Amino acid sequence: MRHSPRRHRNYVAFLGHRLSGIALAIFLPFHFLALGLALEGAGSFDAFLAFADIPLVKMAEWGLVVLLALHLFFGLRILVLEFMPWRSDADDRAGLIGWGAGGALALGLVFLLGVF
Amino acid sequence: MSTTAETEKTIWVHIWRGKDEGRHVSYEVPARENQTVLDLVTEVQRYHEPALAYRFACRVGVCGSCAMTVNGRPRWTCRTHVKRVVEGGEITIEPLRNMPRIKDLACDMGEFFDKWQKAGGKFKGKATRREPPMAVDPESRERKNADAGIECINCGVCYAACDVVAWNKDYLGPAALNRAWTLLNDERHADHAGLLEMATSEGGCASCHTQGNCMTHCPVGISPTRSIAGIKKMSLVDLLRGRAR
Amino acid sequence: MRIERSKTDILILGTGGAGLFAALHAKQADPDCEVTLVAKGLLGKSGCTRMVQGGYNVALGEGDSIERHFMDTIHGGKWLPRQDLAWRLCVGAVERVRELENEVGCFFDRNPDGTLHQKAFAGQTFDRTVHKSDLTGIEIINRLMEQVWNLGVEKLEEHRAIELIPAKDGSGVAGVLLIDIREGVYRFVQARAVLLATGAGPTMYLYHTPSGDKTCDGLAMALRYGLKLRDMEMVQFHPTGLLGGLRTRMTGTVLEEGLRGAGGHLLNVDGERFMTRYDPRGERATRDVVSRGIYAEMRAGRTTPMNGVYIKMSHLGPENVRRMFPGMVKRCADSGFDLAGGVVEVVPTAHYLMGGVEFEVDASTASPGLFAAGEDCGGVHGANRLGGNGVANSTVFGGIAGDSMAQFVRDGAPLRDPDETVIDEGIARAEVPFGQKRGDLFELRERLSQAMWDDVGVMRDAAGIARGKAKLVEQTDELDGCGLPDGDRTFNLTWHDWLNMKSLTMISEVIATAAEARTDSRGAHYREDFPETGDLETTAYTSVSLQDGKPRVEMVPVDFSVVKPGETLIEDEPAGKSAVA
Amino acid sequence: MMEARLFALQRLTAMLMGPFVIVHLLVILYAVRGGLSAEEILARTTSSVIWPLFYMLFVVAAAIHGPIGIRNVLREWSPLPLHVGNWIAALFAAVLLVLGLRAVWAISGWAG
Ligand SMILES: Cc1cc2nc3c(=O)[nH]c(=O)nc-3n(C[C@H](O)[C@H](O)[C@H](O)COP(=O)(O)OP(=O)(O)OC[C@H]3O[C@@H](n4cnc5c(N)ncnc54)[C@H](O)[C@@H]3O)c2cc1C
Ligand code: HEM
Ligand code: SF4
Ligand code: F3S
Ligand code: FES
Repeated sequence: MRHSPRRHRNYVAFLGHRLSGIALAIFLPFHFLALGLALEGAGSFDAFLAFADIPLVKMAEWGLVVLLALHLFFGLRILVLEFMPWRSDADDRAGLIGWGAGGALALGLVFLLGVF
Repeated sequence: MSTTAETEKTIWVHIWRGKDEGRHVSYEVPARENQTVLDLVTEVQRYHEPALAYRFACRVGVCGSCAMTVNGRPRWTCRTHVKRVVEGGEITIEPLRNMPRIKDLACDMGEFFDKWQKAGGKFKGKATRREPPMAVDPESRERKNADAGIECINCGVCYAACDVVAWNKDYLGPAALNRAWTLLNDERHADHAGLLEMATSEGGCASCHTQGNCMTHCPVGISPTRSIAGIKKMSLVDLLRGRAR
Repeated sequence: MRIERSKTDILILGTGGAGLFAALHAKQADPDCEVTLVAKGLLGKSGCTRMVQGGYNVALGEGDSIERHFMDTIHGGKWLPRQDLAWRLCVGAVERVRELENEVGCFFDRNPDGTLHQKAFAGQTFDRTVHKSDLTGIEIINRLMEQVWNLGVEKLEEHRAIELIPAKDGSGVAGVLLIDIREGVYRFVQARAVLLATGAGPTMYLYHTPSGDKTCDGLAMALRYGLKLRDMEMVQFHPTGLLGGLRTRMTGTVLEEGLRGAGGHLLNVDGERFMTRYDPRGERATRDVVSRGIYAEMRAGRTTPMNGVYIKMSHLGPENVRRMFPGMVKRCADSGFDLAGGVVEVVPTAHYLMGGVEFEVDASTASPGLFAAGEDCGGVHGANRLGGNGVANSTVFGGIAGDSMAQFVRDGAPLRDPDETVIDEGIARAEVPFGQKRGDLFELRERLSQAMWDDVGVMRDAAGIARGKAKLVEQTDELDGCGLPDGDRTFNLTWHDWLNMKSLTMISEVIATAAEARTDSRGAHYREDFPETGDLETTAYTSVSLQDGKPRVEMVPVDFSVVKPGETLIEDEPAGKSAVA
Repeated sequence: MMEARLFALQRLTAMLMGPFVIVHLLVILYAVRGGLSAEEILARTTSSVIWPLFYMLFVVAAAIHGPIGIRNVLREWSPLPLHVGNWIAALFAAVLLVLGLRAVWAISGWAG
């Protein structure tokens, strides 16, 4: 039996939001740990930042920025749907999904431009 | 009646037979001009598989008895034209998802209706049969909110379409919460506080993640997504104001 | 044969407006009373109350009165209604609509000032039809279901009643024999009081509107049990049933009355607006007149490809049509037709049985403990039913039945010992098809519906009816010889189709018998050989009972207990806003 | 009531974090130009009491928001019973709070 009928934009937005949320949740403790290294003095923090300069690590960071932006935009979309008035029954503001995804990618691009 | 050219064409129908254990059985039935999916199933029952179990009543989309999974999507079958769903001359028909199966295409809707009650879907009036009906402004926002969701035929299509229902057995589901929302907007209802409590507790509106499968599939064009969002907002506002309705 | 047995105080057959209201009222009257609800389909989801589109007649408006509603009902029924029943209907409707709004929770449409909106419905002198858009039945039944779910009633869904079982000593009803459709087993439920509310339904006709689960089972059971059926020749045809072609379930379903009211045209295959030839009101004439007009065109061979006529709305502007009738336009579109911009093929379709079980104002019948309500009953509407009086009938008398049964039980009604031979016979009758040579049940069904359509349909005459009766006799025998594979009895719809046919052929014979006996034309019954309405003062109704297995008809004079032909209850005629349609 | 509270907390923290994340993202984009250095970061974060307060609020919000989300995910996507999910979420909240506040402490310069 085929699974649920998921091939539509709202579902894709849900998935994007959830997966980015999970990724952020996993990343956040490490992020805090890294910042916490500043405690041990600027030296080790710099060492960490040097590690962070490795391209692969850079790519991961890029990913996180995009994920954060994606989660932000899709999260805002949910807040709009939940707390702003609907103009009609079909008013699922699907446009926000495209804009959100596009916005996240654009931010990612700016990030890349800044880094390299 | 139909022309000979029409009756020569056929459609392959693959139907789930059995309960939880079972298999798809394929049947070749005549294709007709204005056939619905329910007609295909009927054709199979009448001429191929006398003991085939399925359910229908009204034939016009008001009773919500005939929903099945058609080519992977939940639909009302009495008003789904075959032409709209047929893929390469074939159609796969299965029971609805998220409900216990009885036999073949028939499901047990008991839990669906239990959850409807759990979400608070039952009117409690303030007046009796000895008084005239209460005046209600037909243009008020509340009345319009109620009207938008009230024509639910409890077909269970949204319930079958929603993934959260599949993932969380406590989730009350879109139809039940949609009903709760229409009641929350019914100024004649006597217990909005109790109702909101029911609709927001375990398995209530907070479990909905705005996936939108429900509104995408509701055959009568209701948007449970919108209704559930309405409950969420109401619950948040009430909590912030420290108020019970 | 395995048979499970249980007991209850009140057993209700059917979960339409009548059955659900009865359960509600019985439980309200006596919460300790055990109530068991039986539905052939799912609770509230089967039957026709849910399908009500137009709405609910009730004299609530300023300038309207119960007297006026009553007079409209009597005029519509051509002086054939039992007047105390019709009066009770009109009085009861007022209380019932308020109850539906205030206690059950139906959210009917409103006027700008907040009062209930009441719309015009054909054949009435006042706009008195309360509604929820054009899906009134969904609102009524959904709200009733919600109330009944948590009443603590026992629910036997997908259970089919096959026999009313009398007490061994003949003192009244002992219970009902059922088939548990899902399990494929027999069940006997013993009860102190039984309500027959299975909603009749003229689904023996080629084209018909009611839900598929309604096949006159209740009438057939009542007749076998020994009750009398009255007015059975009165079959209401709705003029505009959808045509979808061979073996489509959508065929026969109603396209709403409002289409004609709003100015829709009926055209024959030559594109001619033929209705003006039959009646000066054209398409806006009453249901029976328009149905006969269409039927006459069909018989004259001026029919569309699927054998009907066209309904055309597009001259009103497709946009307007879409706005005014969104539900109808969408339904036609789902079935592949363009109602707003094109033409749709329609045909008259059997809609409602005015006839049914003879019953009393308190919903009791001739047999102690056996009550009846709703479309299963005869006498309320007489020769024709006003649009909007159907759901009023089922909910008003359903509620009354609930009250009466609770009282009956409280007064010490006994659990009677069943007559086991009747149980055995009931089972034997249901077992007939098993073990016989496999037959073509659906070919038989098509022949039955064609015979009723051709010979005992929209227009009738002595020769046709006789022909029809002969076919029915033949088909009854054929059905008894039409076997089914004896295997899986669980949820075996073909077995139930066979049982449906059994009820339908029996009641078809009753309709034919009553139609033969009524040698005048009135209301829904039109005799080409007796086109005039007979003398009103000596109006008599047909009453059919079963004698030696054959329907026997008797003509019984109507008792004009409230008002006589030529008189009226309305003092200053006509008042208020008047509806035309 | 618990579900309604958790829901409200998650949405309120989301509303709070909306602007925070935007600011944070802009800062990141600005900061990463030409490579990161500890001095640069610390110079900014210790420059005013606003920044540490900002990050502190951010951390608290995230430590509420994230775990509530994880609780939902666990309930729906893992076979763990609800009470186990509750504990994991609570533990996760504690971890985030401790590590997060420690990080804010580190970059605030308040330690001396
Ligand atoms: C399309 C349509 C539109 C209509 N519109 C209007 C309108 O606008 N206004 C109006 O006043 N009337 C209207 N009517 C008529 C009205 O709906 C019915 O007359 C009325 O609702 C009948 O109610 P009931 O309770 O008697 O039966 P139903 O509501 O038909 O219920 C019958 C019940 O009995 C059950 N049953 C049947 N056989 C068995 C069995 N053997 N064993 C157990 N259970 C059984 C069924 O499953 C069902 O639950 C309309 C009818 C149709 C078909
Ligand atoms: C930019 C600010 C943020 C906004 C506007 C936001 C918004 C939201 C919203 C509205 C939800 C609820 C989704 C639902 O249940 O349907 C949610 C879920 C979630 N959020 Fe955030 N969030 C933000 C930041 C974060 C951060 C920083 C994290 C990392 C810890 C995070 C992790 C999660 C997780 C794990 C979920 C659960 C996902 C799910 O249930 O589908 N969020 N977020
Ligand atoms: S909301 Fe729509 S899909 Fe869901 S039960 Fe009601 S009618 Fe069916
Ligand atoms: S599909 Fe399910 S998640 Fe919510 S929006 Fe609809 S109920
Ligand atoms: S049969 Fe009633 S909705 Fe399809």
